[in-house]
Amino acid sequence: MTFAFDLILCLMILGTAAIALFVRDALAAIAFFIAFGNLMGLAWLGLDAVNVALAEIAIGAGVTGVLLILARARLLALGDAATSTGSPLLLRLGALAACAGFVVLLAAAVLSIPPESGLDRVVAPLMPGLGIENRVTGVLLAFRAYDTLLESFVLLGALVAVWSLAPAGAWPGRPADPGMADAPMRRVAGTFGQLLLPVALVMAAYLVWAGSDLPGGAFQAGTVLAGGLLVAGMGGTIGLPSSDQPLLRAALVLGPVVFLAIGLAGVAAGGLLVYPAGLAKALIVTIEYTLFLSIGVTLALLVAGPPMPGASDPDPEGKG
Amino acid sequence: MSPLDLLMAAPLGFMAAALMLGPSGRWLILLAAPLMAGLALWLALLPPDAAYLVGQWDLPLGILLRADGVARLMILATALVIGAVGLHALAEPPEKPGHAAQAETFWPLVYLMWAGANAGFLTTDLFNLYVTLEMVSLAAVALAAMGSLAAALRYFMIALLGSLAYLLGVALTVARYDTVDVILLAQVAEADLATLLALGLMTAGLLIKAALFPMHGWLPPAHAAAPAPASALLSAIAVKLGFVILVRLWFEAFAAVTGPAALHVLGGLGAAAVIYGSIQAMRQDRLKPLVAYSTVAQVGYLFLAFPLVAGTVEPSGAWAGMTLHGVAHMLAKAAMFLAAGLMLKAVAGDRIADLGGLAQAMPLTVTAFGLAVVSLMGLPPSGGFTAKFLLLSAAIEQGAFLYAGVLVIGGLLAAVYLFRALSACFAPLAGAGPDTASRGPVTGGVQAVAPLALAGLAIVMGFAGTALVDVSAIEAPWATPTVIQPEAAP
Amino acid sequence: MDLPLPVLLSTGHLYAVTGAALVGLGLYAFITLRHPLRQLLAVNVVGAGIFLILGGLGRGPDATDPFPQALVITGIVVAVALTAFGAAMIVRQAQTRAAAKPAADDNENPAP
Amino acid sequence: MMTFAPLLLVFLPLVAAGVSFALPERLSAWRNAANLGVAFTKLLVVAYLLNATEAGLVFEWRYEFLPGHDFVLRLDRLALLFVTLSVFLWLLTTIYAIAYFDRGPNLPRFFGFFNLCVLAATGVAMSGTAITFFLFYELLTLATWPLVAHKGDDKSLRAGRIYLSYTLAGSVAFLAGILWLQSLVGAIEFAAPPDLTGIPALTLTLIFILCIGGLGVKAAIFPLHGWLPEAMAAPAPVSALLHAVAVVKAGAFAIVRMIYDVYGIGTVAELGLGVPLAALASVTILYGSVRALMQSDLKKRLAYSTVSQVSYIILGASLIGPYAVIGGLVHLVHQGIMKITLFMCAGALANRMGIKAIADLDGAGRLMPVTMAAFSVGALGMIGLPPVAGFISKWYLGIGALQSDAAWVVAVLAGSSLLNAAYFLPLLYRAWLLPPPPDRPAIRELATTRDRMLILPAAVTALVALGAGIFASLPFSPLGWATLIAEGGYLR
Amino acid sequence: MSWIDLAVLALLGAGLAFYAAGSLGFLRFPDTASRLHALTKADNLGLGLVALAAAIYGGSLAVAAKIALVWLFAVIAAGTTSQLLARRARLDEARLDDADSAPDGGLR
Repeated sequence: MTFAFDLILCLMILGTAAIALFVRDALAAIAFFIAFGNLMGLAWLGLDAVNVALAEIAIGAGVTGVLLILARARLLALGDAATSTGSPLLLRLGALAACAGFVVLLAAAVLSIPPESGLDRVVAPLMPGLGIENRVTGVLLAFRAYDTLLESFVLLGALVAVWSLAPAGAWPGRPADPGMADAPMRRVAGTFGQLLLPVALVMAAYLVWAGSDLPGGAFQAGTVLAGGLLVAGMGGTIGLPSSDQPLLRAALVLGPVVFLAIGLAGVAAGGLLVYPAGLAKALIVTIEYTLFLSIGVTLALLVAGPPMPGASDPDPEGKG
Repeated sequence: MSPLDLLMAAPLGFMAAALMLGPSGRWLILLAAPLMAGLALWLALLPPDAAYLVGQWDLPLGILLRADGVARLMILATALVIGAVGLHALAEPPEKPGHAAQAETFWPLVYLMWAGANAGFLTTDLFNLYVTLEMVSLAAVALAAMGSLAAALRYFMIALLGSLAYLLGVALTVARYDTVDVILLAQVAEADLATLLALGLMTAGLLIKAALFPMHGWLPPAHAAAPAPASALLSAIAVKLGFVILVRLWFEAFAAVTGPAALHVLGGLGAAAVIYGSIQAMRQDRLKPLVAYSTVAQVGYLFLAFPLVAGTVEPSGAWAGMTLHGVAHMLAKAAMFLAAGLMLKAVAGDRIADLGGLAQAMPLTVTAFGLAVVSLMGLPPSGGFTAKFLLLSAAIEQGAFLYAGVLVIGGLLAAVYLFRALSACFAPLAGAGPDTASRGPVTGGVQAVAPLALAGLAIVMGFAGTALVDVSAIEAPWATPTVIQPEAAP
Repeated sequence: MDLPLPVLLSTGHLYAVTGAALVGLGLYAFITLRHPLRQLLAVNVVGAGIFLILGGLGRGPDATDPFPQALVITGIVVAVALTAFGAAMIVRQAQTRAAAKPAADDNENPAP
Repeated sequence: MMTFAPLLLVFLPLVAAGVSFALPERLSAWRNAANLGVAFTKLLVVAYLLNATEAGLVFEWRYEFLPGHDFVLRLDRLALLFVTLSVFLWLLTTIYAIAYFDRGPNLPRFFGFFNLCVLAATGVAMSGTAITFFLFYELLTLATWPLVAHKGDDKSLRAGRIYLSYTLAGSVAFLAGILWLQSLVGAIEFAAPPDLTGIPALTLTLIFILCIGGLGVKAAIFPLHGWLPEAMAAPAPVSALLHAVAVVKAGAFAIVRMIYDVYGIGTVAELGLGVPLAALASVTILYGSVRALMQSDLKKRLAYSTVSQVSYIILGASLIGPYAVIGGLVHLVHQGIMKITLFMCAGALANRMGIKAIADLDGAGRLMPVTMAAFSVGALGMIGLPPVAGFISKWYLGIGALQSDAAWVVAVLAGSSLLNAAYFLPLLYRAWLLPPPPDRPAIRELATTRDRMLILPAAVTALVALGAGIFASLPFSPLGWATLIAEGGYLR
Repeated sequence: MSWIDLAVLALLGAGLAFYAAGSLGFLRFPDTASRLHALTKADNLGLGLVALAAAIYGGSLAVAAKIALVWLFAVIAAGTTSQLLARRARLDEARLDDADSAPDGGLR
């Protein structure tokens, strides 16, 4: 892509960001934030970072967007419109000066660093040993697998943290139903959900598989799964699970635990997270599949929020 | 197997297990506490050059885990603190109904914090530190939210800002040096704009996490409002990881870049924190805010030590003083929060004036509180004394009389506010006439054991000074070069 | 497109500087906005800016460094986890406050 | 036994402290037995050590508690002097305290901390390095705080607060002083005085002021004495212990150590620090006496008397002459014995007859003749009348002053003796010569075991005070021992 | 410039034109229903044309199949959301008629 395209894209990113931040109405702000996230995805494409582009659009724009919309709706139901209220002029001026100065400093620092893909040269020769092609996956699940392992537990921990907010008497229970209140709307969304959920599963599975060699991976795939689950949940295709369902808990911890177990099993081969020669790809794919499932369920429940009192299952067929 | 990985893996395993077991997951602490203490002890006794690369991937790409003196001491103290706090929480009588969610989720969060803290103390990788920092912060905010949602939200927002500042610094470092490993950075770091900005950003972010004055604003409300076990963990563990990362940055990765002026800024902030925190603590009428402000003051000492460590040719004394202060504060402050929790529960109030008669009613708990007071004030024999003694020696040796003065005055101010709380326990029961016996023993002694053990350990530290100083010097950045000397990026 | 700009500013730098501007923009919003949900949004913009700096400065002549890419993916996941927790806290706080208020019109939805 | 005995001496009280803390109130008999047993055992150990030390042996035990800083317990003659005094008086005070409290509240706590105080005082005496000294000195501060605040009423808590503020401030000044000195000369061992040559006189003077200022708080040197009268809120056994032996003496003892074992008399003389210190001590002596005269409360009067008397020790140490040193050291013992007598008597009077103010003393001698007799011996000794021990101290101090060409000190001594007489003789007059108020019921002084335990310790100390004066020339008398110390080291 | 390029260009141009028309309608039409009318019809057609262009440009059947799938799901998603939006708009109007209460979050 040409430089002009990049430049316009960057300006649009800044524009959407500014609107998302400063527009009065919260819904508009979130809408522009989602647009901003999608443009960010394009920017990552512009940087030839397709893995990140997928993650940014799916997680940064998609999941975060849904999250914010849901939060805004729940606030609105309580009479809080989450409009941006102005702060004192003096504060704004001071902040403006400080932030402008900071940006100049930061930009100067950024410009003083020549862009280069220094570590690509380190990564490339190591890839054949792993048997996979996607270097980002290689970094995520081999060279820096330790980060990823801890991160999978951060995600799990975030869900536990969200659950810890459950109000008195709601535990163990289901999150507030994110579904449509209006029955016909619910039917429409439900039909879509029924259609989308299997497709999302297939697509997510493909993304994981492709992630070894092509852009994709557990996180992107998990997001797709979460999206499918959420849409299905909104339409009532599936009921939201109670937080104490053993099956649910198992699904949540499966990925991180398998990852941890494989990591520890590596000790037999020489140390934490060491993959025995030849087994690397198999192990990575195993980790990715279990992780993707857990991430999908975790993200969906993160969006749904803590268990709430009286959140009964409108469609008691249980969760798939 | 090595304790370096098990110390991270075991708590994560317990976290998953606690989630699977649901309400009965609380019993896991009976297994976890001794196991983790054993692992931490094993780590402390490893040969000095204990370190390895995760997955055998070499630097600059891979992640190095290293058991240096700071990590050994911090992890041991963490194991003791979380173990004791966990057992204390296990003995907690069933909470008010309706708090079942908190009672159950408390445990996975504690294990997450445990894993994050251990992993963070061990790693030398700045990005890996970011992830562990988030593990600890996430758990910390969630634990704080069990007390006051508003305070936790404030904590959350400011901690998020801190995380981002740190992350931005890491981003600049990656871009500039193509590595985020502390040991490699120590070899290549130069004092250019990007590096200085990166260091400044990371420092600012971590100072928020470590709650150094004037970035401490979130701490007192959050720590004071949380339930006692949560407060104990917040004050003991959560602020320490930020401090340890700062040590890694300032004395190792960017030791060549940092100038004395910058170190004195940190030292000055530390000194200001000591004075400010103490004065604020003196002004509190309620017990838990007093203890929380004492944390603000005590964190100050950690940073007051920075210029002292840098100021000598042979910094083992100041270095040990800094490290041991962190450890002693962990033990004593956790003990103090647990004891304070028991005391406040017994009197069903939260003011210092409510504490009258407790010295008779719950002597063990008050003793624990008193021992914690001794260590926090830096009176001998205690870990707090050993640390402050080393720092004061270093300050006087260097002629840093300002810091020496702050160390001395800080101890006196601590005496003023801590003894105020302690002597309130000796006062007769407020408004209840001469019959002090009416306030019978309130809780079973079981729960008092945890603060008593922790405070006792803080005291015992005072007798093991030489051994602790030796441990703190293991693989210290100023000592002989580290054993692992990976090649720099091609 | 034969503007001299690419000479002055490589693609990587362009995105990195955009990231820097996003950081500043988000920071300003974080300071001046009062509502926690909007602050959360601002934090996400700052995060995106940081990621863009990482990506932009990892942009080589023919490829983008996979190392910062992996860091960014990790960062995005951490960010969404924290955002979810933050949003849940904000909603719970509003609910607690609403419950604490003397509720006159509990079941009615308030006017916009 | 050689290295074991000093350790035993220091750490035996831990046993009694542990037992006291652990046993519930209903097992108080066991607690009392443990306390008395330990105190008695210590006395035996001291007797053994006295014998061995007199033969010239020096015990030492060291442990590196921080790199470069040794924890050293060392038993030289000066240490043994203080140890003997404290161990002996502690046994009596324990007996007295058991009777005094009988069945009060919080006794496990009291006896626990009481024993910790013994431990700290013994440790103070036996410290071989400045740091070790500081450790025990602080422990003493801490362990006495719960004793001062024991009653838990507002007055006691206030007294505890004031006590802590003064002593902690003093401690840190002292700590800063010795750390400063250590940064210049390395670890300070009392057995081997550091080489101070080459250090600027100003620095040395500043350090001296820091150290003496810090220690002077506990020694209650004017104007740092403010905590002592306040601490009268404590129960009588505590007052006896704090004012006769533990705290004030620890301060005075440390000042002696500073002058003789750290700086050395040569350096102190060279820097010209002796005379100002002697002048300050003189001011304190007179000030304390005048204030004592103004008190109407018996214990307060005794407290100000202590302020005055402790400075005799410092006066003796700062005069830097053989006789003055002997006078100061022997007064360390004599004043302890006499003052504890007075406090125990005051406590007994308050305990049995509710006498607290001086005006209530009328006729006390008729009702409690043994108590008042002991009190009289103590009071006369304080004034310095022969043959009570106090005379010996003042005699040696006077000669020492003349030796050191400080004749003005003799005037101070004389003036102080006059003031002492002025505030003690009226008490004796009231007690012996005035009739008791008609509404005061007659009591039998030594009716029960408890009464005997309350009153006889004071009688014993009074007899000892008398004996120390009469038999001053025997080798194991305080004077003999002080002479031995002075000859052994301080008059090189 | 080959025929294929020309075809791609033409399809792209036509698609963008439809998009532009749809956006114009979205901005100019008075109420929700007519705005949706403009958006869905014009944009779906625009998307189809652009997708077709992309498929031809991609040059392989596999790519074309993928793009077709993308198009299909986009159309289904657009259809569903328009349905929901329209229903929602009607509900809101009904409530406004009641003049009692205001739009409540369709998402609770």
